[in-house]
Amino acid sequence: MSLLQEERKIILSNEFVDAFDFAEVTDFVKNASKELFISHHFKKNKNKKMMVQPRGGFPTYEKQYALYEFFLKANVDVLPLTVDSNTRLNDYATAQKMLRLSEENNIDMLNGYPLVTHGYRTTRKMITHFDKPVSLRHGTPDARLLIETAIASGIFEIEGGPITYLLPYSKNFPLDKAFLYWKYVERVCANYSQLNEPINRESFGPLTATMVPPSITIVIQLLEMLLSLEEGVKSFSVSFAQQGSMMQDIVTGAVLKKLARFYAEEIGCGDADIHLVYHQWMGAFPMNRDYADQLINMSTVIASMVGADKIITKTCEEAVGIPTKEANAKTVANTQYTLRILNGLPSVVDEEEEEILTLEVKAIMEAVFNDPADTLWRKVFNCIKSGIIDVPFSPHIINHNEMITLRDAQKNIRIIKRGNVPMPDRCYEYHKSQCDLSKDTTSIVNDIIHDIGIMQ
Amino acid sequence: MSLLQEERKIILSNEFVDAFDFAEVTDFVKNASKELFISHHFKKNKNKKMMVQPRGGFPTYEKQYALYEFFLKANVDVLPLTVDSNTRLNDYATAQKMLRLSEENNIDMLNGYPLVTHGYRTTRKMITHFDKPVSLRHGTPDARLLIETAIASGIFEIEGGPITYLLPYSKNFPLDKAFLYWKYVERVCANYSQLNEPINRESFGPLTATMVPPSITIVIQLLEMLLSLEEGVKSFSVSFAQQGSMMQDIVTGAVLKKLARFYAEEIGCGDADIHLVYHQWMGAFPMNRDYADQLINMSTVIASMVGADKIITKTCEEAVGIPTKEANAKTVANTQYTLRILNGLPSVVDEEEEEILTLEVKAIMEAVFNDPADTLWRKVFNCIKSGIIDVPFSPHIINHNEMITLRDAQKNIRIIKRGNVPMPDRCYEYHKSQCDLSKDTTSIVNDIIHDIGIMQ
Amino acid sequence: MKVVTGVVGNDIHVVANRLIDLSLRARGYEVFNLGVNTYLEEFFDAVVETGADVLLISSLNGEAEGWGREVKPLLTQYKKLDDVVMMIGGNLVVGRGDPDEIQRKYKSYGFDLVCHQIDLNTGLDMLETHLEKRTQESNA
Amino acid sequence: MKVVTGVVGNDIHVVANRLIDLSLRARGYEVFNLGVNTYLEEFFDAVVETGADVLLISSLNGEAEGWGREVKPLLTQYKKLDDVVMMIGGNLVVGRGDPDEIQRKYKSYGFDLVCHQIDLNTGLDMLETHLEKRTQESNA
Ligand code: B12
Ligand code: B12
Repeated sequence: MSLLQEERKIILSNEFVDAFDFAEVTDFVKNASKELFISHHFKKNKNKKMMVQPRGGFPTYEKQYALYEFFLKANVDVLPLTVDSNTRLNDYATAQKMLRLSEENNIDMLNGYPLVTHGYRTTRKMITHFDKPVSLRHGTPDARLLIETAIASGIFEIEGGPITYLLPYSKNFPLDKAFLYWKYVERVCANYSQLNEPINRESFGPLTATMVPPSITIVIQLLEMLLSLEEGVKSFSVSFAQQGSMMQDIVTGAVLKKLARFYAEEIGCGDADIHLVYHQWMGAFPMNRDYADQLINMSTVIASMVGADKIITKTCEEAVGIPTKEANAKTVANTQYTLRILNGLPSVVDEEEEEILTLEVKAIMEAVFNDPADTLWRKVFNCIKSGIIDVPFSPHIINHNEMITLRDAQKNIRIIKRGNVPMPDRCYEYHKSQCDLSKDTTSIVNDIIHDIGIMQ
Repeated sequence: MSLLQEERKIILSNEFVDAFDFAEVTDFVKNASKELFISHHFKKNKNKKMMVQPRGGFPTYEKQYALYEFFLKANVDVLPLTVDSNTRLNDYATAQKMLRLSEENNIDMLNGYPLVTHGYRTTRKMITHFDKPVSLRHGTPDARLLIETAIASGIFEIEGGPITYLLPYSKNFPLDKAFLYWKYVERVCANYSQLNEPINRESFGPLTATMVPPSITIVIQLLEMLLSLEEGVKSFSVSFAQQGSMMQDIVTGAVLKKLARFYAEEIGCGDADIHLVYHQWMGAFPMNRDYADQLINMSTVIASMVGADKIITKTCEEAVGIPTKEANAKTVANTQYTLRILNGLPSVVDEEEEEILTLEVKAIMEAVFNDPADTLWRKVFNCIKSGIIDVPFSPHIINHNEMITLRDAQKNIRIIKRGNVPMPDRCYEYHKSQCDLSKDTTSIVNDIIHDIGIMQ
Repeated sequence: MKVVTGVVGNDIHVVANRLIDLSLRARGYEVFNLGVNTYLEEFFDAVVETGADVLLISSLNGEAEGWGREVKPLLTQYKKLDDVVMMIGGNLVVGRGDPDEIQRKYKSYGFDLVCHQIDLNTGLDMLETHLEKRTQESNA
Repeated sequence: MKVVTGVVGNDIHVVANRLIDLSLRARGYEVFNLGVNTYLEEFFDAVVETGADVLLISSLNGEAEGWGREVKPLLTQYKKLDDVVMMIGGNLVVGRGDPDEIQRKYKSYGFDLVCHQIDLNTGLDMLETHLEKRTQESNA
């Protein structure tokens, strides 16, 4: 038995897992409906209709089922399965307790679907019933058991990654462990991918959703993609969220697409399918629901300009609290309508910005590759630790927090302090030249505060 | 006394006008607040913030006043004054009767503000109180008395024109008379323009809002502009409405701007200020209010891509019935919010489309100029009569109705039958090459029906 | 089957009228389209003149109610119009309105089929059902 | 004036925390920022250690209520914390909630100032007013 298989056995012999039947699951995946595989939809989607995926997860089976029915009526393309935070922290005992309470008292005691607790036999019924691709959204550093359960349930798209699900979501979880746990996930996905259509992996590009410059986002997207393809994954989605400037989004999308292809080929994985996912604005939302709707609509227009393959939606209740299923379904219907009526899009290229951004990304990537460690994940680990990769507003202790970003007049995010990030001087000077840095420190701090609340 | 002044005296000695005091009105305009002149705002608007103007008019003074208060709270830039349909048809007696009934019974018996009935002394109080530029929206072929009253009230922007307020709005009103009545309007506007800031004239580019190709829209905009500048008007807005394809809107805006400047200079009126106004989608709206809101938001984004100086808004109630003041104010607030958060717009140029469209417009303009008649208005009259200018879906008997338009895959409006319109062959072939004309007639008719309902 | 159609009053919304023309022809009717801006007398005169079976009136701009009230008084001046199917559709009130209330009101004005904000094809299907039922009744 | 601040529980929403840090300093406070993911004990320990006058807790992700209930039981284990101004702000409930009800509830948990979905500057103004009033009272 391979080492991986031994590890899998240990992971799956968890007291909260009800007898994992490897052979049965293999068989299920082998014969599963193509409709369940988003990788299949990406392939056959010839006229390039952008797929629409909302967010959402409820504790009980019944509520999750009802949510899906709602989404279907709104003409959804990809269903979400958002996992509760106890399961994310591998606290299956609490998840079990809270699920019981939720079922008995008919109130939600969990902020998502406790997938491990429900188990794959139950969950699979729901997934195969709806026969739509489902995307797993979690935020778990150690997602090994979760991903096994997900795939056994018929969930063939797995979001996250060792960097993107850690730096924005955690303060103390050890980064090196996250890399190892995700390596397991990649390999399991790669193995299952040989049985039918490939399992799609998706990175979480929004990161902290706050003032992250495109170069950092792209570098992290590329690295998580490489770590995944290295292990044999054949279908991968890079992603990012609306940044505040239409032009910067268009440039980011273009450079991300080009470089993803470029680096995939560099490591000999040119045969993998790579897709682009766009998140509607993930930062601070306006309290006014009408305004929030405007923002969401504008996100959809920009996603179309960017040419994304899939869009992940927000709701008008974002600033207020956990969105209702009605608000969620409304966004899906609105987004589909907008995509239907939005036509005659020009194709836009900004060569100067693309060149600058490409230079930045390549310089950082080179620094990562030049790290003396033996494996890619260790190189990346070292680079995050040393601030070669630095994510603004990350709460994680390992993050450097030395980089400072600001918006220029066009609301492009510019780097005005590069910290340890090896940005070429030419790019750095360009960034700074776009901003008015003659102001005093107080004014610049006020500008930063203003820039965070840009959409409000 | 000049001929014009004699005509003015006759017009203003109307039994429904309460002693028009020429000297007092002249004095009022001379000393009026600059804030009331949209031409002044256009000039000082250095950072190019698009001005937002809603639609709306109520019968009584109190309701109109309340509407304005509402608009102000929503941060409006330009107030509308929409006139009721009796006044539009010069039926002042009915307007008076219905206004009395509206005031006595507190229900609206008119679909707009009966400006002539209220008179300039009353109306001026409201206009000067709010001290915002007001735009007169009517649809009147004989607007002579109306415009005198408007300017005396402090309304310094007059929408309309002999073609754009006739071909979409009337079946039988004689076109030649419309030209003469509007000549009077232009001259009165020109005269008042010498006293203070110029009075702004605005053409109504949306026409029938149904499948009108950009070349026809632009030709009519240019001709109404020339007829106005000829008479001495110094500030003019050309306009058009969202057409269904972002690219076609951008190209239309670019060509319209360029050619307006070009032809103004040709007739020696290069000193006039020319502005571009964009109407949010004016065609058939979706019944679903949420969808209508998406459409409206998208219109705002496209207006920004087009680089319009002013946007005229619609509401989510468009398909349902006359919009409430709440719906109207909501659109204003939403549009302002969208303009605030929409940043980093790329500048887009489609040279091929611009070239084709320019050729078309110039060819039609040349045909108009080559008409043997002595004055421009008579040339235009003859060209409409002979179908050199042909407006799809015009209800007017004089219109040719020979041109047939269709949407291509990108939803650009294309001309598949040119009728008598002197479209250069090269352009005509280009248009047809964009459409699939191999279909049978029934399919093409079905396509036309589909294209009318494109936003639903 | 002959149909007289048009848009009533000072209403100049012509788009639906063009589509109605096309759709009626496609369904095999002989169409006499008076276009927009047509007054009630003109409609009735045309029905008499052509011997039409159906009178299909559109109203889009909110004027319908004013004209609806005039129908009965005017009809008394015409003979032999009892068998004509009278149909009206479009936006039959100013602003919003209760669909049932609108139905009731326009039936009382003398219309057999009332299609407030009802899609054209649905309306024409209703017309066909109505005509079939009438034929069956007169055959029975 | 010394302030201990941070985000309570497993909450990792760090943005407001960074701004609070900046704003408090700009207003002249001496700030001890424990950052996100801070448990109640850590807050109280820090207050004791620094001799802070104000404890300003943020909660954004909906966890606040669970922690709020623990405040009083835990406080009994600490001495000399009676004079500390206790303040909490952010999103104090999951989903929507009635502002008055929220005020009442958190006051009963032991907070002097409760700022549910209240803007930071408004909240800090409230803090200043509160501190001034207290000084006046103790002077009187
Ligand atoms: C385009 C348009 C215009 C164009 C018209 C160009 C032209 N000559 O046709 C312009 C800009 C000139 C215009 C002017 C006016 N308009 Co207008 N216009 C519209 C708009 C946006 C679309 C109409 C359209 O073409 N729809 C496409 C066709 C295919 O759909 P339809 O007309 O609704 O018809 C469908 C059904 O009703 C049905 N149908 C129609 N008749 C019948 C009959 C039967 C028997 C059946 C079964 C079905 C049926 O068939 C069609 C297909 O399903 C509508 C709002 C909307 N619907 O989005 C307002 C609207 C109709 N207009 C309105 C008004 C008030 C006006 C004006 C009076 C005032 C103004 N705003 O300036 C003027 C003056 C017109 C006049 N004298 O009548 C109002 C009417 C209000 C009401 N009823 O309560 C509307 C609803 C807008 C609004 N919310 O204020 N308009
Ligand atoms: C950005 C963001 C994220 C980022 C966070 C990155 C980071 N590390 O900071 C990411 C994407 C990682 C994230 C993750 C999650 N998030 Co989040 N997130 C947001 C979002 C969009 C903006 C938050 C923000 O930065 N605002 C900008 C700052 C400046 O504003 P603020 O935090 O509201 O603070 C202001 C005031 O509250 C006030 N304030 C704050 N504290 C105090 C204290 C006092 C005393 C005073 C006076 C004032 C005050 O000051 C600030 C300025 O005025 C909000 C929704 C929104 N508001 O639009 C959701 C939101 C806060 N998140 C939410 C949730 C549920 C989560 C998750 C648990 C689940 C998920 N969706 O994945 C995770 C996990 C987080 C965890 N373990 O805690 C919910 C909370 C629900 C609730 N309370 O009912 C929200 C409201 C979204 C929603 N509607 O579902 N999130």
